[in-house]
Amino acid sequence: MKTNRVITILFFLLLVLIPLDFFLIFKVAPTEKVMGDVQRIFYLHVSIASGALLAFTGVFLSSILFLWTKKIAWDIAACTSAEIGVLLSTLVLITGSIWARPVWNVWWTWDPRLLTTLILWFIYVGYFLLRSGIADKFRKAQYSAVIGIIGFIDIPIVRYATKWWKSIHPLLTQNGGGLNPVMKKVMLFSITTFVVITIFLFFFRFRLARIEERLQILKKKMED
Amino acid sequence: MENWVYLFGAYTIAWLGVSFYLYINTKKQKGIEKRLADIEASLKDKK
Amino acid sequence: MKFMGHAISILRKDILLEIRGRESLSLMLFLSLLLLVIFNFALDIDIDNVSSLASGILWVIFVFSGILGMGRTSMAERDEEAYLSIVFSPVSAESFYIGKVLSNLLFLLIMECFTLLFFAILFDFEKIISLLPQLLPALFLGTLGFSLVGTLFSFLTSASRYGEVLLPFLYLPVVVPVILGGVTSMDIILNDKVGGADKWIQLLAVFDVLYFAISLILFRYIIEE
Amino acid sequence: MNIIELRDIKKQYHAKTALDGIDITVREGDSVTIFGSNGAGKTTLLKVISGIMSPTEGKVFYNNKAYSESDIKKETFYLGHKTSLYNALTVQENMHFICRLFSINHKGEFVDSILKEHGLWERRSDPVNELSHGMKRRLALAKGFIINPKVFVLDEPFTGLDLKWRASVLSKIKDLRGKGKFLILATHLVEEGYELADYVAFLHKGRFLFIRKKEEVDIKEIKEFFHSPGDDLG
Repeated sequence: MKTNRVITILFFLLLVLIPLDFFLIFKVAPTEKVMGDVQRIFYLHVSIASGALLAFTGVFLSSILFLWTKKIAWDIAACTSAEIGVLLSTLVLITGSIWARPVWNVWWTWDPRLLTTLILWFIYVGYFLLRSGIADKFRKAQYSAVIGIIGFIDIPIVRYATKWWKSIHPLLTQNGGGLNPVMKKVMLFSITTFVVITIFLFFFRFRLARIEERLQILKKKMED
Repeated sequence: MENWVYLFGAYTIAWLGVSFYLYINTKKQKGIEKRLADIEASLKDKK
Repeated sequence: MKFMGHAISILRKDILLEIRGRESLSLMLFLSLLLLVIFNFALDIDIDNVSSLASGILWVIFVFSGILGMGRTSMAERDEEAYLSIVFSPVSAESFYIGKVLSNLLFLLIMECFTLLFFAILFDFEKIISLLPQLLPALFLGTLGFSLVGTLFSFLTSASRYGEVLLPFLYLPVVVPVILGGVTSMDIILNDKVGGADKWIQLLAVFDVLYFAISLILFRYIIEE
Repeated sequence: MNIIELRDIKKQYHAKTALDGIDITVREGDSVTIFGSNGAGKTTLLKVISGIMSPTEGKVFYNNKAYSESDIKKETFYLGHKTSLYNALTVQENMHFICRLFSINHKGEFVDSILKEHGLWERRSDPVNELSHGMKRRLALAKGFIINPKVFVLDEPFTGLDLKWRASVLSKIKDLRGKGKFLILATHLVEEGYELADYVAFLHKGRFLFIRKKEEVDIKEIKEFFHSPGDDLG
């Protein structure tokens, strides 16, 4: 199966990327003057966030393709990337609040980006709630595709609205504006690493979803 | 230095989360593959 | 124009359904009044803090009362699969959607007017009635936003077993920008703060246009099985 | 000559296969009765034919155009298990609403005459949820006669009707034959189904055991089929 090959390739790629990423973050990147070492959570937080955004983009595209082609495979792809999106956005929220604690000694900051992730998290948990509530496979796929599209289109609007609403973050977090060149390179590297991790997770889960599908079909053959 | 705990905590939680997700998937995968094998076997002797 | 003609007949049907069935509007009004009373105890409202709390309280009531109302109207469509008589008719999915948006919009606006009235009476805050003309644009655009998203999602969630629970779960995150826009612009107008309310009203307008376009395309997929 | 065609239709619900390879062609003016015991997939098949449900595999064609492009659904009347009426509205309000959708003049004599024919005239200003089950079924069917569309898809039109109304509904549906309409009917009532049909089909476990001209099949055989659908016909 071609997905197996992709999974193995990505696996070996990650064997190289992840240690390198750790080395860069903890050894190469300079310590931030104001926040000290804890600022290094920033690399992790932002790269997971990009992974989550990639996953939700995946849901958006697969949902459109499902509505276009009506092939169940796209629905499986959408549902898989939604699952990974929820996993990653949960981690973004956790790392976000762990980072906020030492820096602003508050567990939750109403920062526009964090707020957007929280709202996205709600929508895609709702995505799975909806899926579990509908029996017919085709109708379930069709309705969740609608949520997959609306959820994604909501991101810019919520970002825009919350950015106006309030932002207590210092300038530093204006998407890496305050980072010096070395930090920016390390940031870029860890974002790419996490993008590869997200793709690896996707194919890994996608393979499992396809086998689950085959099990369903075989179980039915057993009954006839 | 107290901040170090937050740094360490964030990284462990993140990587723990990802690897735990992978662990569940592999376990589910093995379970399903076994059941697939049983069903295919019983389908064969049914024919 | 046949297109709007169908939408209008669906609107008229919903009004008739409301008069006969008295399902969603009375429920919405009851909930608004109840929430006002609860807010009074919870926030201990008095003369000097009423104007700063007003916009927050009102928009929370609009949101939750609206969710309940729209959930009810879509239940009426799903009951006995009544909506199939619209699907199997020359009515296009788009005019079906617009008809439902108009009827939800109408009921929401009625509920909102009553809520504003109750608020003015209960907390003797006439200012909200006198400032109504300035408040109207944000109120209308916000309610339109609620109705656009609410119609799509209430129809979608009423098909699943968890209908009642699922609607707020999906609906609230998506309408956060409308709530922000509504609350801030009303707050600015009520307390004549600096920082133009029109910036927020533009946001509401952009939200409405965007969600009108998306929902118009996606609604067809919800009524097909 | 318009044709509705179903090619290799399959429909899966979770673990159950409702339809497993259905091929049928219905020409304008034909009336097809689909027999089958409960769970044979009659309702699913009718939902697919009417266009409210898309099949998991296979395609539905109207005049060789893919179903979704042609808006035949706009000229189809689908009578399902549910009445598709607004319970809170009265009989007349429901019918006037339908007339407005189909831009039929609801003030005129036409609607009233149909309500009279179906014995609903006395209850015309009562809300639908106050009607008896039989009356609701008759009203749901009467809606079809008001719309008078090209395609009739009727799922068990006789259930819930007493003998008197069963005969009158039978005669009304019979008048539709020969008027260039598609009439697709599913029932387990052999006599009524047989009488209305040009073609008779027997559905078992999501597959057609046979599709034959009425003359080629005897009523007794169909009855036997209901008891032992396993053995093939002839």
